Amino acid sequence: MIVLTDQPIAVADVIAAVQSDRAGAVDVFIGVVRNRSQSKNVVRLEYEAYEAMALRKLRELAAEAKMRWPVEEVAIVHRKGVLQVGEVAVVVAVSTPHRKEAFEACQYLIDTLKEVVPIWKKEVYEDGETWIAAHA
Amino acid sequence: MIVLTDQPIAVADVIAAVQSDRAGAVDVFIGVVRNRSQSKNVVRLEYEAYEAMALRKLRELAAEAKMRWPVEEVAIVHRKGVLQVGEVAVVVAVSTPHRKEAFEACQYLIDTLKEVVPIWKKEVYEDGETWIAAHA
Amino acid sequence: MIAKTPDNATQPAACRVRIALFGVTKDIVGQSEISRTLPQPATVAALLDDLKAAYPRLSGLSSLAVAVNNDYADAAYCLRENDEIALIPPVSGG
Amino acid sequence: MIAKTPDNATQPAACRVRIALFGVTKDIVGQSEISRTLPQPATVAALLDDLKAAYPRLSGLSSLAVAVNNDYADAAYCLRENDEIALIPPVSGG
Repeated sequence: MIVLTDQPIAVADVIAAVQSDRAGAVDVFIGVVRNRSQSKNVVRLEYEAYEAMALRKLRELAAEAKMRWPVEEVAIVHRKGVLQVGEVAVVVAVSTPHRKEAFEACQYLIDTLKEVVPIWKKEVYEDGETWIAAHA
Repeated sequence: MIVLTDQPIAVADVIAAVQSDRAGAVDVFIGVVRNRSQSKNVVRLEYEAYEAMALRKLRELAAEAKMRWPVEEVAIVHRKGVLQVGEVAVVVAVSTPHRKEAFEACQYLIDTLKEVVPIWKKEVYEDGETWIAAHA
Repeated sequence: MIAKTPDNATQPAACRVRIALFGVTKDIVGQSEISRTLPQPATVAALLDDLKAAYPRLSGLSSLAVAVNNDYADAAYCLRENDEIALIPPVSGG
Repeated sequence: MIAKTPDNATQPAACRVRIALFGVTKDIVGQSEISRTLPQPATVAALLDDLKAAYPRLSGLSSLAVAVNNDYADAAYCLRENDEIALIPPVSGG
């Protein structure tokens, strides 16, 4: 399951997508819109994606994770469009036979997603807005 | 939310329990009953807990995680009793402002849970059964 | 001159404790709770020696800890009759 | 004797490319897509130089990559008229 969506993400569906009888461990990362950033109150977020390339890059990341770790299944769902504080922006779920690899693969996926996948976040504050550059 | 239960675990409820407007990151570990262990087909699992001590130890672990990392909320739910293959045995969820700490705290919690919390797993195979000792 | 109180005047010569059993220790002993009478000082180490003598298969476990009042107790801890005591074989939660 | 074909006989003297813009680059340029005509060889490096000259605020970004046909392209990559080209300012997904 590799999806960009403008609808709220159903986390349970993403987790269900990685279920496997051979997998004893699932690690799930959930990125949520915070109410504070850059010492300002965030009113809302806007995510813009270069959709064809973003999907291609996400599929590449999933394939890389499966090469590097004994991963059973990977699911990545990322929001686009306007999000309110508290909404889920991204979910990454990984299933593996044992837990250590689930944590490693999941952290690799979200870290690398933030570095290479062409998605841009604009934070809208009470008194302005700005496109965010990842800390890298 | 620190719970031992003989009922199926609703993962979405555990995740909801750690939500916080200040938390941008949630990491969730889900332990699932596998169909193979010790090179045998697992028919079912039975978890036995020393309940009062297990709950005390889980609360101590949650408090330790909050001291060591900037954790907003911790939720740990562990099953007891009889489980079938594919059922969720444990869910650990941690919310933090940023993602690195969510992964670290979640992994610490499940690793330490497996070392110190008095819960015992009996695997039942087609031709026998055995109490499992953690790999430690 | 007042006679000096002997060191053991305030404690009985033996201590009767009840021990809760779980997992493989329950299978080895064949009960979920047992009582043992230990001479003073009734340390955790003395309890473990007593139980391993009575149930030799306990010695075959890769670890065997004692919990007192819901926390792990070290070998020198002195048990009392009202303590909530449990044997903790290797755990395997998660 | 047949005259030797010049090296550039099969390619026109200039290359017209369309570039998709996202995020802050769309704000800087003021459009979601632009066309530029580049002399040959129309490398990624030449495109970036051309765009930074035309839109100096692009030089202020902490990074600016070029994607060709949905993958990152390096500076020496030679663009063609039908390539799907995009500017990639610092990403911030997740």
